[in-house]
Amino acid sequence: MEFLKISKAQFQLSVGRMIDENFVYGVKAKSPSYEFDRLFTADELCLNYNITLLSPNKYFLPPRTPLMGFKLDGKISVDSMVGAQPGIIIGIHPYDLHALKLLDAVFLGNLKDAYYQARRQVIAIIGIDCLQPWQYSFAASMGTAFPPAGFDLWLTDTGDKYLIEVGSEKGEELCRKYLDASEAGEIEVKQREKLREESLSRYKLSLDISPQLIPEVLNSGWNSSMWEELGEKCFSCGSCTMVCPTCVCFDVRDTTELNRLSGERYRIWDSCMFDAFATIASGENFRPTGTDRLRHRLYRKGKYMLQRWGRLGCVGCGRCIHACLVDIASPVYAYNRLAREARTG
Amino acid sequence: MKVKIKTQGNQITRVEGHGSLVLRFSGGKPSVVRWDITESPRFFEFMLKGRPWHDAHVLASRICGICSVSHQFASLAATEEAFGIHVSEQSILLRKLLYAGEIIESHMLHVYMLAIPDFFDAGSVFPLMETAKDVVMTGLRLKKLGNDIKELIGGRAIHPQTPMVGGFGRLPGKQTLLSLKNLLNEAIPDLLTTVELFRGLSISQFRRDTEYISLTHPDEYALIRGLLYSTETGSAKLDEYADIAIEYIVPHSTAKFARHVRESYAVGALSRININRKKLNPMAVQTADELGIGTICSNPFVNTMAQIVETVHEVEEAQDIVKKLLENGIAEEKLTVEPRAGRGIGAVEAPRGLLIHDYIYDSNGRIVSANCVIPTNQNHANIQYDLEELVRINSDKNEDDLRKLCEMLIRSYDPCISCSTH
Amino acid sequence: MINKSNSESLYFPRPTKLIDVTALSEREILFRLRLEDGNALYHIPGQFVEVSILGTGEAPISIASSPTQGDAFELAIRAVGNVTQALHRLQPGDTIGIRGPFGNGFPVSELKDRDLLFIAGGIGFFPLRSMIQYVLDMRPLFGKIILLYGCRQPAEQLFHQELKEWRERDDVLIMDTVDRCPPETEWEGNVGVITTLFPGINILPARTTALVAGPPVMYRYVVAECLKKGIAKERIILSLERRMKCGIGLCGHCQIDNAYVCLDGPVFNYAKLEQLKEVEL
Amino acid sequence: MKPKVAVFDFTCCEGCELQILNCEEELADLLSALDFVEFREAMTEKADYYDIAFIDGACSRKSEMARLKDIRKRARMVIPIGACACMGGVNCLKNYYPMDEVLRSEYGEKAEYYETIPARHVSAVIPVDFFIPGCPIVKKDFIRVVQEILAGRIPYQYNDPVCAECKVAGNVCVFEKGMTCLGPITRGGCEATCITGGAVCWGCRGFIDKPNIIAEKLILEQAGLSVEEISKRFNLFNACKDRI
Ligand SMILES: Cc1cc2nc3c(=O)[nH]c(=O)nc-3n(C[C@H](O)[C@H](O)[C@H](O)COP(=O)(O)OP(=O)(O)OC[C@H]3O[C@@H](n4cnc5c(N)ncnc54)[C@H](O)[C@@H]3O)c2cc1C
Ligand code: SF4
Ligand code: SF4
Ligand code: SF4
Repeated sequence: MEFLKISKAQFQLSVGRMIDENFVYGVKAKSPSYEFDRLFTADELCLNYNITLLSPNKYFLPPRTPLMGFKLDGKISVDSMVGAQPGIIIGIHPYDLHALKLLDAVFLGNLKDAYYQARRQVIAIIGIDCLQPWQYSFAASMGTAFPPAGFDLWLTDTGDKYLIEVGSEKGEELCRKYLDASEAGEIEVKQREKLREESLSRYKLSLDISPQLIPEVLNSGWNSSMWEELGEKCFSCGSCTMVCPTCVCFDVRDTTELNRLSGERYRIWDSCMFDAFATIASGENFRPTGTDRLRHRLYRKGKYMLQRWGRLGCVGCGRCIHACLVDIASPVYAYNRLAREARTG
Repeated sequence: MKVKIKTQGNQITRVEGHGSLVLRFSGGKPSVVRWDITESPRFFEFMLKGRPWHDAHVLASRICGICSVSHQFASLAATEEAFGIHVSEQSILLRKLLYAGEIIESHMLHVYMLAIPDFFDAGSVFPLMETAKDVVMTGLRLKKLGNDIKELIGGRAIHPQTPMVGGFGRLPGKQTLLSLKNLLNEAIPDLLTTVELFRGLSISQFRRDTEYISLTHPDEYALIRGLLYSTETGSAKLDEYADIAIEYIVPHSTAKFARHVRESYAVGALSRININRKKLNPMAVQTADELGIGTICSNPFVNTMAQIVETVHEVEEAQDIVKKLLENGIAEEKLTVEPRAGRGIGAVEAPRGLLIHDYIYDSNGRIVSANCVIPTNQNHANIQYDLEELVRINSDKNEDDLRKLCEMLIRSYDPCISCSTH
Repeated sequence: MINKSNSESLYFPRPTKLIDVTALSEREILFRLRLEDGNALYHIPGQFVEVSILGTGEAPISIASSPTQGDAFELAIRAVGNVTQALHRLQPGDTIGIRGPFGNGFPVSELKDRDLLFIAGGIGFFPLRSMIQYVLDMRPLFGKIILLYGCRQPAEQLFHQELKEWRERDDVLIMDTVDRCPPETEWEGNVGVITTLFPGINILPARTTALVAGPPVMYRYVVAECLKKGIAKERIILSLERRMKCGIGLCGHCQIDNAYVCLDGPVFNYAKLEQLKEVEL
Repeated sequence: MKPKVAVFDFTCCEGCELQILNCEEELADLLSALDFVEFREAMTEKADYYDIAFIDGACSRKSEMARLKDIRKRARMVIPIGACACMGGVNCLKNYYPMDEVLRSEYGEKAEYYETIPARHVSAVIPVDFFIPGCPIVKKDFIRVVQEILAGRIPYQYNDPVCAECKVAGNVCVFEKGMTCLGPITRGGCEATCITGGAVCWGCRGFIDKPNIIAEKLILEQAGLSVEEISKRFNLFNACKDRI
C-alpha cells in the first residue's frame, strides 16, 4: 500500500490540470445540498460535503442508457450503443463505493452487462473519507463508513493536507500525471486511523443490531403491523429508490423517430415503489398497495440482495430517509423496530 | 331582448384567439365592416380574486400563451409594488434578458409564421417550408433564439417558472450565459437577412392619424417599466391609467374596447417606436431607417416592420446584458416576501403593447380585486376605425381583395385575442 | 453484429423468420418460427423467449412447442398490448427478434416415469403445450397422462384439431370444461370451473405430478384440489406469469420475494412457492 | 399516406398550440410526417376529416359543446392537449360561483349580452382517445406521442408522480426550502421542469390515477398551510372534480 500527501492548495492545482485534459466530475454545492456534476474549474469542487443528492452511481448506471439503435426496415439488425466517455470522479464517499461494489456484483457477476462494464472500466474513482457524517447517515453501524478496496485514489482530509492512499495502477498513473504529492509516513497513516475512529462517534443514527442480523429480523417481521402503518402514507412516488445508490431496477423502452426510419431501445430507471411496477398485461398487480411495495423494498435491501449478490442492499447513506416526505422510507427505523418487535415478541 | 354574441363572419386565421371580420356588401359596395371578438370569455380578474400572492403571477401567466412573460412581469410588478418590495439590479437585468426572449420570439412568430404567408400568397407557413425554405428557416432560427433565451433564463418557453415575487427562483450559471452569448452572436446574420428581406416587400401605403400610447422611461427603451405616455397628452403616472385606457363594452365583442381623448388609440411596436425611437440601440435605429420608419409613422401596416426593429433592438440589448452579467458575476439572492395590505399597479410593454395589472391585496397577501388592461383591447377600436377608413378608400376593390386587405390590416396589429378576452 | 460473444448481446435480439401464421381465435395466433442463423433454439419445455419488435418493444412469450418437433418452434400469442398487437399484424416471411430461451423450464428428467396431470386454464395452455407435446413424442418415458383444460366459454377453447387428435389416442385422457356456455352454443364437455373436473379423475397420488398454468386466480383453487387428492407439494408444478423486461435477472420486475421468475422460474413447485411470502396460494 | 391532423382551440391561452409551433427544430420532420389540414392559429385552410384532432382548451360555452361534438364526428382520434382540455385547468376556478355572478363581475349590467357555462374538460363532452396533459404541454411529450401513434403504438401515459423525475433531475426538494409542492400526487412526464426552474409543482398535469390525497394534505398541513390554503393549493389546475 502506498501513501502520499499533498497540500490542499497543491491538490486544487492538480485538479485544475486534470480538468484541462479529462472529463472530471466532482462534488459541487447545490444549496442547501451537494451534487456530483461536471467540473469546469477546480474551485467548484467541494470536498467537505455531507451528502450528494444523487449518488455517483448515475455515472455507471445512468438514468437513461441507450441499448441499441436500429433501422425500421423490417430487418432485425441493431447497432451497438456500448461505449463510455473516460473520466474521473472526485469525492466519492465510502458508503457510495460500497454501493458501487454491489452494482459490480449485479452487473459484472454471472452475466456481464456490457454497458455498465464499459463505464466502469474507463472512469477513475477518487474517493474521500467522510469525517463529518450527515445527520441522516447510519453508515457506521452498517459497516460502510470506511472504503472497501476498489478505488483508484483515496483521500483523507487531515486539515491543511490530504493524505492519499493509492489503490490501483490507474491511481498511480493519476498521481504521476497530475499530483505533486510527496511520500507520506507512518505518522500520517496513524493520524488517518485516529480521524476515522473519531468520525464514528459523530453518526446520529444507528442500527441497533449487527447488519448481519437484518435478514433474520426480517424473517420474523413479515406480518408486523408496521408495514400497514407506514405503507398507508406512501405516495408511491419512488423518491426513496431514485436517490438510493444500490437501486438497480430498470424498464426497457423503444422510441422511433418521426420519420419512422430508425429508432432506439433504451433502459430507464424504474422503481419497485411505482404502482404499476409489478402489473402484468392482464391488469393483475402483484404488489397492489403501498404497504406491499414498501415491504418489498425493505426486504430487497435487507435480505434479497444479500442472498443473491452477497451484499446488503443498504449502505446506510440515509438518502431515502431524507427524500421521503412522509417519513416512512427509513431502513434504520424499520429494521430497528422489527428487531425490537422480535425481542419483545 | 337578449343579444347573444355569436360567431359571425369568418374567423380570422393566423392570429392568436378568435375574432371575425364581418364585411357585408350591398349594391356591389361594402356597407358594413366590423371587427367582432368571439373568443370565450375566461374571467381571469374574477379568478384572481382570493388567490394568495405566490400564485398570482402563475395564474396571470395563463391569460396568454404568447405573451406569458409580459403577464407574469406585470403581475409581479403589481404585487411587488403592493408589498413595497425592492427588486435588485441583477434581477432587473435578468428580467430584461428574459423579456428580450419574449419579444424576439413573439415578434418572430408573427413576422415569420403568421404574417409572412400574406406576402407569399400562401394559406400558412407550412407550404413555404418547401417553396421558400430559406426564409422559413431564418425565421425559425430567430424564433428559436427567443425561445432559447426563455428556456435558459426562464425555465421554459411558455409560462416560465423562474420569475418570482422579488426576483428569481433559479439563477443562470456562467455556462448558461456563455452559451447564450454564442447564440446571440450567431443570430446577427439572420437578423440582417430579415431586414434585407422585408426591405424588399411592398406594403400598403395606408395611413390614418391616431393617438399612440406606450410606456416611456428616461434611461431606456421602456419595456418592463416606466411612465405612461400619449402622443396627445404627454406623460402620466401609472395610477392614472384608468383615465387613459377608458374601457367600454360593445355588443359584438366579448372583449372590451378602449379609447382616450380621440375615438381610438393604438399601442404596440409601432407606438413604442413612435414614442421612444431615440432610445433604440444603434443597430435598431439603422434598421428603422432602412425599413423606412420615420419619426411618427401612422401606417398600421408598418407595425410588422416595427417588430423587426424591436427584435434587432432586443438582440443588442440581450448581448449587453449578458456581457454585464458575465462581467459582474451572478450573486445568489435571498427572496423574502412580507405580504401587506395595499394596492399595486404593474405596467409593461407586452409585444403587442401596453399591459397593466392592478391588484388590491388584503393583509394576508390575498387578492381582493384585480384589473387587467390588455394591449389588444386598446387596439380593438383603432382596428375598427382603421378598417372603416381602409374600406372607404378601397371601396372599388372586389370582395376577395378587400377582405384580404382587411385581414392583413388586422393581422399587422398582431392581435392577441385570447389575451383580450381574459 | 448479432450473437457477439460480447456481453452486450444479452440485449440483442436474434433475427427469426415467421414461417407460418395460424389464427387460433380472434385474439390468439400461433406462429411458427425459425432462427435465421439456422440453429435450433435448444430449449426445454416450459422455457420462454423475449420476442422483440424493433420500435415497439419486447414481450416474454412461452415456447409453445416441444424441442422434439424439429428446429422450428412455435409461439402462441394473445393480442393484449403493443407488442402482441404488432405481432398479430405480421405475415409469414416477416422477421422478428428473439432472445432466449430463458427460464428454467419443466424439470423434464424428474418427470420421467411419472403420471402427469396437466391442468390448463385459458391461455395457460400455451406454456403447457410444449411439455404435452414432448411427453406425447416421448410417450414411453412417462406414465399415465391426463389433461384438464378449462376456458371461460366454448369460443375460447383453442387447438381443437390437436385436441381432437390427442383425444383419439388411447394413451392420454383429455377432459375439458367451460365456466359457462352461452345458449345456442355447441358444447359437449363439462360446464363449470376447472376444479369441477377433479371428482371425475382417478390418480395415484404418489405416482402423480401435476403441471399447472392459467390465470392467477386459478392457482389457489387448483392447488387446493391437488393437495386434496394427496399430491405432494413438491409434485405440484406451476408456471407463473410476472411482469418482465430483461429476461436475464436484472430489471427487477419479475421478482417474487427473492426469486426472479425469469431465472428461477417461470416453473416452480408448490413447496418452493409456499415459502415465498408474496405468493398467496 | 400522412395522417391528416387538425388543431382546434377552445377556451384557453393557446399556449399548447404554440408549443407545437415552438418545436422549431422538429417542425420540418413533423411536417413531413403529418399533414396539417386545419390549424387556425397558423393556417387559413380548413378540412372535413381528420385522422387526429388535437384539442386545446376547455369547453365553456354551449356553442363549444356543439363544436366539440361536430369535431368528434369527423375525427378518427381526438386527443385533448393541455390542462384546460384535459382537466378544465384554471378555467374551472370560476365553477365555484354562480355563472350570473361571474358574468356580472366582468361585464356589469351588460352581462346579459354574454353567456358562459361552468368550464369542463373535453372528455366531459365527447369521448377521447388519449390525452397530453400539462400547462403548457411539454414539447418532447407531444413529439413522443406523435411518434408512438405513427409507429402504431398505443402511446404510453405517465402515471408516476413528479417526485421521481424531480429526484432524477437532481433537485433539492422545495419542502426543504420552505415551499410546498404537489409533486407527490401529480402525474409525471414533465421531468419536474417547474422545480428545476426554481418554482414548485402546481399540479398542472393533473393527479395520478391513485393519488394519496390524505398524505398530501398531511405534508401541506405540516408545512403550515391552513385548510383554506390547502384547498387553494389543490385547485389551481385541478378545480374540476371529475378530471381525467
Ligand atoms: C414467462 C411468461 C410467459 C408468457 N407467455 C405468453 C404466451 O405464451 N402467450 C401470450 O400471449 N402471452 C404470454 N405472456 C404474457 C405476455 O408477456 C404479455 O401479454 C405481453 O408482455 C404483453 O405485452 P404487450 O406489449 O403486448 O402489452 P403491454 O403490456 O400493454 O405493454 C404495452 C407496451 O408498453 C410498454 N411500456 C410499458 N411501460 C412503459 C413505459 N414506462 N414507457 C414506455 N413504454 C412502456 C411495454 O414495453 C409494452 O411494449 C407471458 C408472460 C410471461 C411472463
Ligand atoms: S436504502 Fe436508503 S439508506 Fe440504504 S442505501 Fe438506499 S438510500 Fe441509502
Ligand atoms: S416510501 Fe416515501 S419516498 Fe418511497 S415511494 Fe413511498 S412516499 Fe415515496
Ligand atoms: S420538489 Fe416537489 S416534486 Fe420535487 S421531490 Fe419535492 S415534493 Fe416531489
